[in-house]
Amino acid sequence: MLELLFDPSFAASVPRFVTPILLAALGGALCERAGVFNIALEGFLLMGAFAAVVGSYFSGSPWLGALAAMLGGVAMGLVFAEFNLRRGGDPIVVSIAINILAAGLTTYLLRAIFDAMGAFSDPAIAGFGPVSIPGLGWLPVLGPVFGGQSPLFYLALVAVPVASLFFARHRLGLRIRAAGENPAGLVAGGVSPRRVRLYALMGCGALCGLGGAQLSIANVNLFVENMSAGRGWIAVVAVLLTRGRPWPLLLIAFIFGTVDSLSFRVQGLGMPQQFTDMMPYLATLAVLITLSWWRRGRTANGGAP
Amino acid sequence: MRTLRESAVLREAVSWGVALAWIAGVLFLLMALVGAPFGEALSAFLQNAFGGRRLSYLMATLSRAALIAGMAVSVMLSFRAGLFNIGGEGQLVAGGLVAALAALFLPGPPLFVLGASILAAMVAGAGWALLAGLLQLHLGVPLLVGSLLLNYPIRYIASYLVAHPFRDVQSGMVQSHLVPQATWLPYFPGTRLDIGILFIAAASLFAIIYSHFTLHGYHARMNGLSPAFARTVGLPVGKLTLQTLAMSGAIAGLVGAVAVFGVHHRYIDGMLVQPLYAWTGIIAVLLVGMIPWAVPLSGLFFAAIQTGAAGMERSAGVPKEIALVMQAVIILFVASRVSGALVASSERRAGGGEGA
Amino acid sequence: MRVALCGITVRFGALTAVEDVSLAIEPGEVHAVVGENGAGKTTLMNVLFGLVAPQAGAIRLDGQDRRWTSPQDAIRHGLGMVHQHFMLQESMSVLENIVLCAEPAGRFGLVDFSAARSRLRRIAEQHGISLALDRPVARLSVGERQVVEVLKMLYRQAEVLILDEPTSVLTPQEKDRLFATLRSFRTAGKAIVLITHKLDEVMELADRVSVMRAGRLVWSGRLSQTSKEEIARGIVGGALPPARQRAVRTPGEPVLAVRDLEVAGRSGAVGPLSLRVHAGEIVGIAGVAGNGQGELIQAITGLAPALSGEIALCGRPVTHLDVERRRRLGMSYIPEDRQRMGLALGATVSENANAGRDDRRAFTRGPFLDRAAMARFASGLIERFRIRVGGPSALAATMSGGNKQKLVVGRELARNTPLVIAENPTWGVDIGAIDFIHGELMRMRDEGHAVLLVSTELDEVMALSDRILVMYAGAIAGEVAGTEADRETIGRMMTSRAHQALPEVA
Amino acid sequence: QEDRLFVYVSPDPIGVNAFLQMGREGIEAAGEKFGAEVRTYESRTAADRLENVNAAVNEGADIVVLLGFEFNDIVRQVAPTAPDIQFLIVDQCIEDRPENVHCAVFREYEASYLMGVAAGMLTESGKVGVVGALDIPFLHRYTDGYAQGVKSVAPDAAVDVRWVGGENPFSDPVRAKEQALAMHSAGSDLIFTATSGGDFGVFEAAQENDFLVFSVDINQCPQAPGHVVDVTLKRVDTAMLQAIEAILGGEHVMMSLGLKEGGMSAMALEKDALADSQCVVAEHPEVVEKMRSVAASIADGSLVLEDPMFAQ
Ligand SMILES: Nc1ncnc2c1ncn2[C@@H]1O[C@H](COP(=O)(O)OP(=O)(O)OP(=O)(O)O)[C@@H](O)[C@H]1O
Ligand SMILES: Nc1ncnc2c1ncn2[C@@H]1O[C@H](COP(=O)(O)OP(=O)(O)OP(=O)(O)O)[C@@H](O)[C@H]1O
Ligand SMILES: [Mg+2]
Ligand SMILES: [Mg+2]
Repeated sequence: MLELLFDPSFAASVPRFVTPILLAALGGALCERAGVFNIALEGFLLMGAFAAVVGSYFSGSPWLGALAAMLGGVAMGLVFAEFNLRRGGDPIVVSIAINILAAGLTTYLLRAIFDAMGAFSDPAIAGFGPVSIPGLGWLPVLGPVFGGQSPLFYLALVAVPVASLFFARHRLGLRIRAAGENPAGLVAGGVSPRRVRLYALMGCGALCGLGGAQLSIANVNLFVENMSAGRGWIAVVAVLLTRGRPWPLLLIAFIFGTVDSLSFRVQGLGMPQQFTDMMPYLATLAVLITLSWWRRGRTANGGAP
Repeated sequence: MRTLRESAVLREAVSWGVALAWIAGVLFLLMALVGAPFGEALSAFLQNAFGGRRLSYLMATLSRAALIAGMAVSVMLSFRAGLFNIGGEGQLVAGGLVAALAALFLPGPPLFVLGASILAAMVAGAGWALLAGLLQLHLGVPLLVGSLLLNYPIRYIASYLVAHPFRDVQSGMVQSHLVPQATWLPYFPGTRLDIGILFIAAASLFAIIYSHFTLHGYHARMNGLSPAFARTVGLPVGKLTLQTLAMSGAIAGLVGAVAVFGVHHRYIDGMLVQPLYAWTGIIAVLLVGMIPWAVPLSGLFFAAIQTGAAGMERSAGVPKEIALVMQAVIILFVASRVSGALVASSERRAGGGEGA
Repeated sequence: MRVALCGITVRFGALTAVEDVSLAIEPGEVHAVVGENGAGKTTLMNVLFGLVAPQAGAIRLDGQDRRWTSPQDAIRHGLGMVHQHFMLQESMSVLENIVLCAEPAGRFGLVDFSAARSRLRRIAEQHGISLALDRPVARLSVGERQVVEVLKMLYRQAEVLILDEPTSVLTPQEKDRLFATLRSFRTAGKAIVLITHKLDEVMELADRVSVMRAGRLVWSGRLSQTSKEEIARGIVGGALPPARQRAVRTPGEPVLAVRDLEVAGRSGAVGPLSLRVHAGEIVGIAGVAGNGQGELIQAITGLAPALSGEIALCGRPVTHLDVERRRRLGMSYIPEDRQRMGLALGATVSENANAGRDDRRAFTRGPFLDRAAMARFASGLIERFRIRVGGPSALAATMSGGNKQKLVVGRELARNTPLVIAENPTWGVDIGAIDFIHGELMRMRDEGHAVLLVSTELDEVMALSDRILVMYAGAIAGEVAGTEADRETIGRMMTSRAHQALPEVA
Repeated sequence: QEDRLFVYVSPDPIGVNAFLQMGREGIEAAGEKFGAEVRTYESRTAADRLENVNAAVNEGADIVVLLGFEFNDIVRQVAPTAPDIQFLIVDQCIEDRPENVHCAVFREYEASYLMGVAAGMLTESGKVGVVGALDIPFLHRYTDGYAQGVKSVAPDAAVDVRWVGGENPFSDPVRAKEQALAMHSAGSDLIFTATSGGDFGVFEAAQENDFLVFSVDINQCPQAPGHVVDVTLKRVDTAMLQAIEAILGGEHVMMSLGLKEGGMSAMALEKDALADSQCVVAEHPEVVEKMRSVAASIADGSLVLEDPMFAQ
């Protein structure tokens, strides 16, 4: 039974689940820290997935596909900025409208560009192949997890410490944190919080775009309407849970990815699909409750704040 | 002073005009790209939102509006009290599921079964909302996250229950058996609109009166504006939180029951989730800045957009993808207009108070 | 650098906040700006700093006309401002706060913190300031935060420093340290604008004084050409209120009794503490902010749980009761944070005035509100406490600070409870309002209520209290009778080892 | 202008759903043949379906064609109120049909059974898999039929049944691919996919990891040449045409289409098309032989299969 759960493909599959969620969540973290309540990650991700296919199809290079995906995401970020930052629309309403917009626009463009309905798959779409990391192969668990994944996975892994450093040491990172915490302080320092938030939204778009590229030109090589399939919402949950802190985000993304991947295998043991589908959410709730118990326990014992 | 006010009205009107021009411009561009006739599409939109033979499309809009407005009212109660409960979907599903199962298994005269099932649905919705509240108060899970996460288990539990133990085997779908026909909500004479909308109207009326005129509503609002203030002046914050959530959940449960007894007559997997009633309710509330009387109207607005767009999709010439894009464009422009205008008007009211 | 404001006028809608004000700020001088709440001081300085665009008038730097499009322009030209409300990022360290918006960026835009650190160390040494640069601001006292704001200006090499009510939150020691720093700036040739409500500070530090009233400049000149009384008369625009007479009273029954109370605090537990407040007396708690006063009050009001010990109100144990039940038993509370705890700023005056009333029958009919009765009650408060506001239906957010405070004081005192707890009740409030609030507290005492007053303002504690308790490091360091109180004794109690509570050397 | 109006209401967005696409082709062919204007209404949710059927009635359609099993309640509600309008439900039927309700149903499990037979013969590992979009009764016609077919030729073989699930089960190639990979690494060497938009993902998995798959509805073998063994064929278009013709002829139609009627089939049964189909099964004459003989015994009634949809 255990070998069924932990068959060789299990470890290797985890990064494929983790990557899009992690990239989108890091993007969401930029917004969260900048004080932009962006729950349109689903739409950003979808647009990224679509743009990746377009870029890769016409250029024949997955890297240009990824670049196109980033641009697609940034475009959505600009739309968000226009309606939320400049026109003052409520961020939740704007987010939901953008999710609808992405769903409509991608299927519309699919028809307009490729004359395809609902899905598009073509050998001309160049996908990311696995990157082999020498010297990892012999490791029992880490080998399959960290070897032979798409380059975007490694990019996502590197993005975590980079994001952490960015918030701690980069001038824009500092300003983003200030925009989220006390924007009046930025105004007094002569910096426009709105501009800082615009940058955060653009960065968020770029990262979500890459997450989308992982979906459409790394996990598979095709586009299907609504192919983000709720992963953006999981990223939103992850961002809310961690309040946009990169390292905890990595942890949550891995929990989600592992449990999601595991849930497929548990089906093989005969658990009804409805219950396996529930698993990632219940696991998150459990982590959350444990964390808050642990925190509470620490403060109750008179520990330092 | 008068000229000031008049010019403000003028400014407002002009800015609305500009927003409408934008919407029209973007839509025109989109339609031109696929070669769809703009005027025809517009009239199809309006016709399908409000017209039809014997106003049947208006009835479709109203039927949808009932559910959206119901969810909006439910969300409004939470939001005004400062409780970011986005678990309306879970509460709605809990209500719908329990309503259907109760009606299937309760013995007794139909009216009693109907009443008891609706009550059970409201209790179920309230219970699911309370769960999120208890998670926050006692286990430190923020309401925003907890209520969102709780949407998923109930959705899958409901799906499992009607897929396995309570499935209508004959139908081949994931759905419960039909509830007894005698418990179905009747149609308004001569229409295909069920009287469920009356329940929602009553709930809306209740919510408006509650928000504006009751002590509890006043206290909840104070808590919403500043939880620290509410605690300091000795309002029972924990109790307020749970009571408000329960109320909010009960209304969501009621909406679920109305969907069961009025529209589908059974619980079908996904029937309350896929149409995004809960999310549409949330945006309907935010669009009008949680002003109670405007919330049901906002729900109607969104229902009209959706049925209009669906109708436009049906009419030849406008692909369904465009209909989605149109919805998004309309929401974007209207949202930024309305939220801006409401903030401005509340400021003006405050300024006027000082001058008096 | 010489700064001149010429004919500045600022209007907010129908209200003229600043009207045709001209004044000059000279290098090597401290220029005090005084005036009642809402006189337009902050607005005028916001104009100078580029936060508010004036309807008329000009800013002149060394004789050249300047026009700011944003504070960035003003900062670039050597202006620095410490705002009335802190503009700091609590989650960030002192160093991060100081460099924010003026980051020395190195490769890839990464901030060169070590360069900033060494430069700051030089500046701090030069002016005798010391502060641990890596502590998060959230854990600094208000005094230390003030130092951060000042360092921030210095870091940007400001030549003109504007400080808007910098001392209203400081202890005497912290104030002294700040003033020493300001004197060193003056010597260094910087121009300093100091906004304050405290005339003693003006007399102590200023070289030049400007008095504002209702948006106009009513007097401006050298300090030597005027006197404290004259300035005060200028501020209120007429005669000064007479000095207060204190009636002698013998205290009655104990209303509040606290025994061996322990509360969790920010840095370790507070307590055990014991104290009593009797009917007809004002007990003042003096002490440097952050020595456990806040925690003590939270435990008494029920906002925070007690770890151990007992609290009795009117002879009834209340340790395990919630806020609501304690208030019903006979407790009123004027919190120091009026913006967050005292008022719901988004609600109307009437809604704020009626919150927390226990005579619910008086403004409800069954579950429904009697809006007219609520408005009547609010109007009564407005009249009785002379609150300057449009009416019961105005939003609380539109009131000035002093009027907000009066509304809170009015609401709480109108409850007429045996116990009144007042926490820094005159923070940032002008002299007229201070006098009024002090008068109300005295009246409560004279009518036989027990008053527990917590204040970091030593003068306030001494002026009002029948007994004074001094808190230090979470415990009561001593007690003095009000009549025998003198600054020296109390100061020694609250500062005996107070150097430990003050900022450490970086 | 045409004097007739046919309306086709799909239960879900048509997109890549081959079954629903065939429905549209069928209605268009019928429109051409019988001189009718044709409209297609796509639904997304249960509420949309009701609205669309009502709209079709409103627009005065002559025949409303409803594809899929989702329309039973709606037809039962609406048909009695519109006696002049003919309703054709394809894929499902209701009891006590009113005069104006007609049905055409398919016995998908018969063709799926054939896939199972092929899988049972070809498996080397003794384990085969099937993945459906969502655990709904309708899809058990594919999964259970397949499993029975496997057992009929390889009683000891194990059948791994799994579902895509998730937020978007009918078009999630990423999850579908992942599920196929998981089943493959758990030992299945032949996988039957009925995942709608997810099929592409399963094909990709098959190509990358070199295993064999079966699919549904139309000839999908060219999608992954050398990796698709066979597909079930569902002739919605012809069924629709036949049914509409009968309705217009005044009949009260109740058609059940399986292997016998030619409504269901498999590439292996198509003598003419098999060679060019790019299906792997063409390289295994013994399998084709067996499938044809089983199909024959199903068609002549000597082998009776139960409809898995109504099994509990
Ligand atoms: N943004 C604004 N909108 C409307 N009115 C304003 C605004 N800012 C200031 N005012 C008004 O301008 C007047 C002057 O306010 P200002 O803050 O300058 O007073 P102040 O002298 O600093 O008072 P205090 O001593 O309380 O700080 C007040 O009456 C205030 O109501
Ligand atoms: N929306 C508004 N409409 C009208 N006046 C406003 C509004 N917001 C702020 N003000 C005015 O702006 C002034 C400045 O606000 P602020 O909170 O600094 O008050 P303050 O008088 O300086 O407070 P304090 O006495 O506590 O220092 C207030 O006096 C208030 O009357
Ligand atoms: Mg001020
Ligand atoms: Mg002030």
